[in-house]
Amino acid sequence: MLLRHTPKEINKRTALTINPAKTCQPIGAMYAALGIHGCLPHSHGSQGCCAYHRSALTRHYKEPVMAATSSFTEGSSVFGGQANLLQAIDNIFTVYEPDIIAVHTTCLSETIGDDIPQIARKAQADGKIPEGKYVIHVNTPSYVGSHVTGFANMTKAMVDYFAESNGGKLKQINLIPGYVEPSDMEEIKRIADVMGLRSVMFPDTSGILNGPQTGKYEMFPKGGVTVDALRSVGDSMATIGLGGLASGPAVRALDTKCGVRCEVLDLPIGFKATDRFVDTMRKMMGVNVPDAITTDRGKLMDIITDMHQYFYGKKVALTGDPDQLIALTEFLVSIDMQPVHIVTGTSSKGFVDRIREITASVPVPVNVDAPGDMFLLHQRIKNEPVDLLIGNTYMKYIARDEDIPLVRFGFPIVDRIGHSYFPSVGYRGGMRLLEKILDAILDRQDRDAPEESFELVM
Amino acid sequence: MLLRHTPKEINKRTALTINPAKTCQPIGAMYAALGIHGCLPHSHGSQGCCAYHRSALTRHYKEPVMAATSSFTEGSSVFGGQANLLQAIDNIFTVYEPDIIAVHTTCLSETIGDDIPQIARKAQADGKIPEGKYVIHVNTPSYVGSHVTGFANMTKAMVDYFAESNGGKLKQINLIPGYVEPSDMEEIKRIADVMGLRSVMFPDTSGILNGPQTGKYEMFPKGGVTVDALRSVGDSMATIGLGGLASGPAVRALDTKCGVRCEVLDLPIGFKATDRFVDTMRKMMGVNVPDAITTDRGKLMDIITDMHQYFYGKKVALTGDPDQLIALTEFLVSIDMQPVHIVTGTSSKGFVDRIREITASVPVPVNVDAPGDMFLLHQRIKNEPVDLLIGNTYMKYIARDEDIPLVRFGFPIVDRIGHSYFPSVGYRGGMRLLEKILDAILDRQDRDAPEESFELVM
Amino acid sequence: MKILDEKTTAPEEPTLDPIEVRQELLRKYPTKTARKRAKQIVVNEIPEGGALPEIGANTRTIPGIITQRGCTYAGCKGVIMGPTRDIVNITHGPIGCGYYSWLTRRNQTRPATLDDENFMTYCFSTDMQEQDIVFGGEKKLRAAIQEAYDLFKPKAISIFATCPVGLIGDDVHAVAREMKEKLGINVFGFSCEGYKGVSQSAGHHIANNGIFSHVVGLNDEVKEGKFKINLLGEYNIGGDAFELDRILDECGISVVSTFSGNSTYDAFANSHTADLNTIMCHRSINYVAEMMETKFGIPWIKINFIGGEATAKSLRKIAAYFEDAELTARVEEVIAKEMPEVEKVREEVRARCEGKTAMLFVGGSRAHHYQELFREIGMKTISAGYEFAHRDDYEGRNVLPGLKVDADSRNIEELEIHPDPNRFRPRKSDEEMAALKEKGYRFKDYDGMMPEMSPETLVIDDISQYESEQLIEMYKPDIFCAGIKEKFVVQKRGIPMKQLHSYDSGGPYAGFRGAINFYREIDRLVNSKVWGELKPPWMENPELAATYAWD
Amino acid sequence: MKILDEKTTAPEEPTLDPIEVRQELLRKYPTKTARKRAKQIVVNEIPEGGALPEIGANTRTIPGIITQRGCTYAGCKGVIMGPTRDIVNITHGPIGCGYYSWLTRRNQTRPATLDDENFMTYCFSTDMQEQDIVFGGEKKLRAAIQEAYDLFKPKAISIFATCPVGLIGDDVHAVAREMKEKLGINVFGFSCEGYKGVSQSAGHHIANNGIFSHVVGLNDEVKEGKFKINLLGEYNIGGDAFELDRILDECGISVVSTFSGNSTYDAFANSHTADLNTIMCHRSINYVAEMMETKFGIPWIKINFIGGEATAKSLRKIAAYFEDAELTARVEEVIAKEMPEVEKVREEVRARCEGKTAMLFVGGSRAHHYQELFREIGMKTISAGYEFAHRDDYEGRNVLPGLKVDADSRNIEELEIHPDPNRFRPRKSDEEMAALKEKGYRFKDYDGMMPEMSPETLVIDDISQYESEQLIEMYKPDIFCAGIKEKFVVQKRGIPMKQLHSYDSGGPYAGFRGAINFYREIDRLVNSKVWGELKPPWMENPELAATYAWD
Repeated sequence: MLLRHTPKEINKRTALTINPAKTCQPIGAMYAALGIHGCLPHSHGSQGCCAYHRSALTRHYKEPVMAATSSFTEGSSVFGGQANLLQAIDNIFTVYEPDIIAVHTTCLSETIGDDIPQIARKAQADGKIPEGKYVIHVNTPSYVGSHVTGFANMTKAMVDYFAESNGGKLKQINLIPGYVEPSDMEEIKRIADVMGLRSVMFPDTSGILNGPQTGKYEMFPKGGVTVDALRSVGDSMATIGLGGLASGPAVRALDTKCGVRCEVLDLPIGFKATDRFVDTMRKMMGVNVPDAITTDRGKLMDIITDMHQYFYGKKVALTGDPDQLIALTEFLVSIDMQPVHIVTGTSSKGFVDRIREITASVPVPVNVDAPGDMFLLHQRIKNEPVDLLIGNTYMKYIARDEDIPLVRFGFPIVDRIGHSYFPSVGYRGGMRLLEKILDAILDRQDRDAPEESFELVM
Repeated sequence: MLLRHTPKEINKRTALTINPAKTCQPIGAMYAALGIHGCLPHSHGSQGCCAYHRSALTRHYKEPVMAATSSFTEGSSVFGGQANLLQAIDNIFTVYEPDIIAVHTTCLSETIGDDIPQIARKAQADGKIPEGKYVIHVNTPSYVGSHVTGFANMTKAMVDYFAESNGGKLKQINLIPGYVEPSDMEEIKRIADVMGLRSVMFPDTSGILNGPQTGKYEMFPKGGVTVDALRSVGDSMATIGLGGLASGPAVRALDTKCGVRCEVLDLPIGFKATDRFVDTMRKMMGVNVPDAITTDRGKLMDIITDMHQYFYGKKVALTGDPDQLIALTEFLVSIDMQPVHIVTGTSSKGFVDRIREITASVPVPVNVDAPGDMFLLHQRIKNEPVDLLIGNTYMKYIARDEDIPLVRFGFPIVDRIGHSYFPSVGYRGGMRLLEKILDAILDRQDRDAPEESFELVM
Repeated sequence: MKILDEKTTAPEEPTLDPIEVRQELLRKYPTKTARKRAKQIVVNEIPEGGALPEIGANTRTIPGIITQRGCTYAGCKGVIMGPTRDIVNITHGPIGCGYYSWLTRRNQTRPATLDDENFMTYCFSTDMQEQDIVFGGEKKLRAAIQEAYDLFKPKAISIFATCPVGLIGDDVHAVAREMKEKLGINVFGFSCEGYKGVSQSAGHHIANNGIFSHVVGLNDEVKEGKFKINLLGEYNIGGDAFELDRILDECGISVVSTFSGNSTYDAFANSHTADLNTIMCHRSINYVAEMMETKFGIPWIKINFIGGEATAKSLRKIAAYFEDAELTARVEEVIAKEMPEVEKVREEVRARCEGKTAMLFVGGSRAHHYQELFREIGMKTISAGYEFAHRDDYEGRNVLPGLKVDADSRNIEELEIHPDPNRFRPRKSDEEMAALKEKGYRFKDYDGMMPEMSPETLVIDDISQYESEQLIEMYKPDIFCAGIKEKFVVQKRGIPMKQLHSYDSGGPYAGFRGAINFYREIDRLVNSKVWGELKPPWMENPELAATYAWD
Repeated sequence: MKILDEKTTAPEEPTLDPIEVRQELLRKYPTKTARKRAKQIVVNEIPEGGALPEIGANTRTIPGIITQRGCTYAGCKGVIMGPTRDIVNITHGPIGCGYYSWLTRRNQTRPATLDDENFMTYCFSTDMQEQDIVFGGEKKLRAAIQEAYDLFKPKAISIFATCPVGLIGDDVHAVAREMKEKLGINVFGFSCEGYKGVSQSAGHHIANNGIFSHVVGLNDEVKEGKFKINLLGEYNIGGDAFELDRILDECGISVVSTFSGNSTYDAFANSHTADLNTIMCHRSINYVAEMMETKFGIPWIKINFIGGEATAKSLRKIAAYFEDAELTARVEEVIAKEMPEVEKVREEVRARCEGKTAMLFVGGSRAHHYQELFREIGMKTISAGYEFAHRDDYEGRNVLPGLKVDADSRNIEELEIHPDPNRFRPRKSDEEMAALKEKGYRFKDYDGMMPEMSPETLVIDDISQYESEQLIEMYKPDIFCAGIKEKFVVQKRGIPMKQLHSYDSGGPYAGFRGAINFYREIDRLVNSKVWGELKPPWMENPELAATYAWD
């Protein structure tokens, strides 16, 4: 057994986290910052943070992940990191020539209390920030919230730093995709595009963290939202933020700052959430939904009705971030599966109530642990076994010990490919998710079936 | 053991086929005919043929498959099926109101020697064929060739019946997709479209055999090539036929009949064959390849270089149709896998030589059996085990007995979904194939790894 | 799963006038076709004592109307030989016929050990090529049989003739005799060319005749067991026969052979040693029972294990035949043990299904038997029909004498059977038989579908694609039962569809546990929320939020 | 796989002038940065007898230049405790630090039985929240240790301090002492805050000091075995240590403990009973050997099991130390048994790799050791450097005396070690030692990377992202070796990249079988056709077939 010390009996823990279902703010901020065109994320703290975040993102995307660090020494942690950051800004603009440096803090610099805007102003004054280039920042203390919080904060910073309203209304919609894969962002943009809408998406990591292999390396590839686009969001007709936790702050900030009409929706995972996304775009922008989208939806519904017997009543344990879990749980319930153990390491207001509401129709008890960890999830599974696991790569240890099939979803996925190329959002993403779920369930049935009931047709 | 009587020792068989790797012509003709808009395929023979073909296609696509039959009785097989076909034509046009009836023969009517054109003329004369409607036909004796032959013949019939040249050149390209999935046809059209080309695809089963679930049933859905489009192919600038066996005859017929410049290429499975397809379109039509396509290619190459260590040297046994096997084998070799057993039930000129040429660089012996059957393939595997199986659902019996992972590909796939929605052609299809191959290989590694080498990062 | 939603509130009884519906179904047909179909579409009536309306059945399919029927080959290979694991079944013909009948019928089989033979996962064909058609295929057939023998050394090999075989004059029976001689194993052929008869039914007949002539009675060994029966017309789809074996075994009743599910050559050969033939699917096999009674003196009765009550009833009927107190007691014990769970689930499910409607168009007896299961959970069958049945399957066995044999039936051989000089042994004396009948015990008899259906319901034989679509549009049933070819057409209309041929890879549905499985399955199908989600919101309310529209 | 293609023809030696290349690498930097980096970029020279050029190493990383270095916490938790399975390692800090060091280092471990402890698959953290930062986290740490104890009853618990811990003044050592007292098991802490030192190296030091102070010597039991050694600086990445155990075992040499791969608490506690310390990675651990010699009298030698020849050489060196004829003979047998296969594969691969070029920028000794393997298959290392090494790792141990201790090093505690009053036992007399040295036997000594590299090659310490990209552009090496952060940048340039931290989930690469694995792996990487396919045909020849163009 790989997790041989995990007991079935559950004793409440108040101090010790075991096998976390979250990580810290800065990595989320770094991921979001990579979604700005020509941006180099900068970690203001010990160099280890930056190394860890780059490694974690690299393993998940199998792509280059560039970011710089202030490389704090013992000295800087005593006297403050201003000198380090000033030197870093100089080096970065001189050597790597990004358009923007997006600084996020760490537990170290937060504990010291470094004032990033003041340091940035100093750099500006010292002429270390070239004409037309920017240093933006966000505070991401690692001891508050989680990677999702960091992502949300950096996304909000994009609004705080760049959004401006020049009165005029642009015929475009702002799409804040939430903490999803580059492939998901691509798909969300595609849907808006098919609906005939011009959209500004931020952050947008597509084309950056799922780039092609061409034999040529570009440190700042084509993708990402441009500064000009970010400037324009204040004049957009509407804003849709996907995922309350990851996109809510930016949406609200933009509303407050520029009064852009806005809606915060669930991540468009599954047909119901995608329906709401598409229909909201339709209503906000006054357009019709083209057949292409209705057809994609129909294909998803086709899989659901054709294969319903394999979904029906199957028990699932899932872990991920609140925004993902809300949409995913709704999707599973909508196809008559039974999500019975739901764990996230990120606590967020209203999450548990929302899950309770979504799972009200589930005829078996549903455990929701927020915050919880994978150790607890494993214990829950030992007490109430499931047919399927959905979660990140760390779940594979539970999957093997308990001999339960695993569908990989969320962050990080470091032992399979596909997530950065194929979406799980929208109707097409739903089709992909169902295919993965069916493969897992049917492979297991094929493996365990007695010979006389080994099925040719399923 | 499910195939407990299959011995390792191989004795040549000359008369008995066991577990065939092909089926008969008419089903291919029926599938192709479904790729014409508003067409009802008609099987001229015993009603069992039609029932079998509809069932087989339905299980594979999980979609309605409509076709009529002449329901031969003992009498008709003695006196000929003219009366049956005449009555059928009358009933079909009266009750189901298709635009076209596409008649294909069977071993029965071929053995009798019914003359379909003559019967159709009679129907015409009797006024049983409404104004502006058509009865086309193709001879598909079940005892010649295979389902691929039937598909090729029906495709050629579309040219024979409809193609005409009116001198003028239309700025469009004819794409004859070969025996592939609706999803593949969609993807081939998409690629041409992204390249800015107007294309006529025939047959085109997309939208017909991968239709949406909308709660409304249409017997003749939107998809399929229209008669008007078929009429225009004679004036197209160029024709590309994919898969020599399935598309060659139609391509040559069109060239002969209307002198349309043409190329017959391999199915665009894998980056090399897709490169040839894209580059040929580029050259024939004098257009540039947009970045979007170059990027898709780069993503495929990215998966190949990132995950190369898992492909390298892995032995594969595959079965399918010649056109598929040629492209698939080239793809596997191009990523350093080792296709060591290749079986098709369909014999075709030059197939073996082509495979030999493609596998020349494979450092281990390669068995090519054409025609062969799955019984022989299984025996080959017992003699030289492999790491992976690629083939249709019937392969699952070998997979379970020999405990080898299976990637489902080809026809029929009746125990999983996805093939009719997600393509395996083009760069995107290549990405999907590689994802499936990797899932199969890595799942197996995860299953068999000793605990100390159970990997988090792969 | 949601316990109640808009769909589960009992729908008002269809107020449609069946006479008009029938007219509507026929309206669009060409006259000749309409005249023919009119005979096969009947509005059910249950006249006091009088005769049921006559229905046209087992007549030719009309070319072009899109039937769901299969051919004689399918019926022959599928029904008897298909489910029998230890015979090598070689299809003599082009590759297709063998290919399509390969593993697609879901007859489960369970060899006792790994060394027991099981050829059901294999497809054997002579894959006839053009030269075989031109110069004859007997040579290739001979070679194929030899190759099969060399590879597998089976105890028996059977050959199935496909369409061209008859036309080119290959004599499969001659080849069979020759090879039987040569190899010293049982080899026999079937002239089941696809064009014979009007449906699978002809194939069943040919298969049954063949097995009766070539196998039944070859092994006189009398096996252990006080109460020995044969199960006829049980094909072990989804493991039905396993459930019945379990129940009968608990009752102390031994099954000598099952025609044919989980069946073996030896069991067929030995089947004449049973003391009672019980018939599940009367359509496919009642004449085998007839022949066995004539030749060996085994009485037969109709039973039905589809439905909890029906299962109990059938067990009692078998017990009653043997007139053994101990057996009767044992049977009651078993019923008492099994029924509570059946009823528990039935009540639970009934609460959600009561009042919903079903349509069944399938097979030759299933469309009849399965109405029982729907009835048990409070669902009404508003229309039904068979794919390949005969009039007696609709109206009851009493119409048999009146049936006229048409050209198509005439060319299906009827065996001339006489009592076996040595082995004919009446299981009961005429007195005993009389006494039982006296008590109302029904031998060799069965009712059809119609008497058990409500008046005003539509009974339709060999329903066409067109007719079923019209019916669905007009009645909007809560569930539709048929086969794979209909499945997705029905579902595309937003109506859940249940296959009663393959069970959609579900089952077993026979016996007590089968009933429980079926209740739950129907519950899943008719009460799932997904069927209410097919329409996207922008089609539910297409109006645009004007305030947001472009200024 | 294709045996020969355009890439395998030996490339002409890079004609670049390394002096110019060095200038180019520095050109773009701001003056201050250039001055600092200039010290760390050296053109290698091998002066006759004279001193090697001095390289700047173990100095501060320059903010903003994009280093690949990690922090002290990473070095401390990763190097010693990480690979030790039976200690519960609790990270005291916000969740990230513990999360990122969870299962990512690929140290393999193999408990003897299912009942043996293995905590390596677990991540333990106090997940500090804002209030802990504000009010102090000792209370939570105490509670966490208690909960860990209650759940697992481990033999030892260690605590790792992260950045904020030091700043807010949590005293992990005090808490450790307190809980050790309370729980009666060994509990100890590490002040390995990420900001300490200049790289992982500081963390290694802190970890080694801790393990030496808290564990080494706790168990005096002398285990079986005639020739007992410790393996220092072997972390069992990809199973390296398993391969070494296999070989040493065959030679009859017992490994008392490995610092630290597949390691256990008890082995550490017992390690002072070995008679020889053999050092693989001098960087991470040479001072432990020093301390053990001083305290217990165990001599130490540098060995290297990376490479077939190197492995043979190291085995002989160990045998020579014990001066035992039988052992020497056994070692020769083993070498004779293993080398043929190694040479066979080496020759086969060499035929395809001869003349190709490599760059290595990784770790503190790997970039040195692995050059041996490339040399064995005829590949040339044209540039190399370490991520966290010190000058002696480049220039050789003889430079140690000259090293000046800077501020960053000074704040890493140096232990004051004295001979253990009871347990100090010189393994060899001064005479014996002298005699061995006489014969040229080298104790406590090692060469650096530079003496073994060709002149004119570039040696670069803590290479920056920018520098490595320039190097690749200019030299176009056939393979580049580094870590995960560099992997895809390099590969996007069409150059195959091999990770020497994680082995890309490959390995083992140590010992005889490891060498074979590595030869084949490099063969796969540098000879695969796929790297030649990155450019689509329309970019190879973009001209259009005019004849086809629109008319």
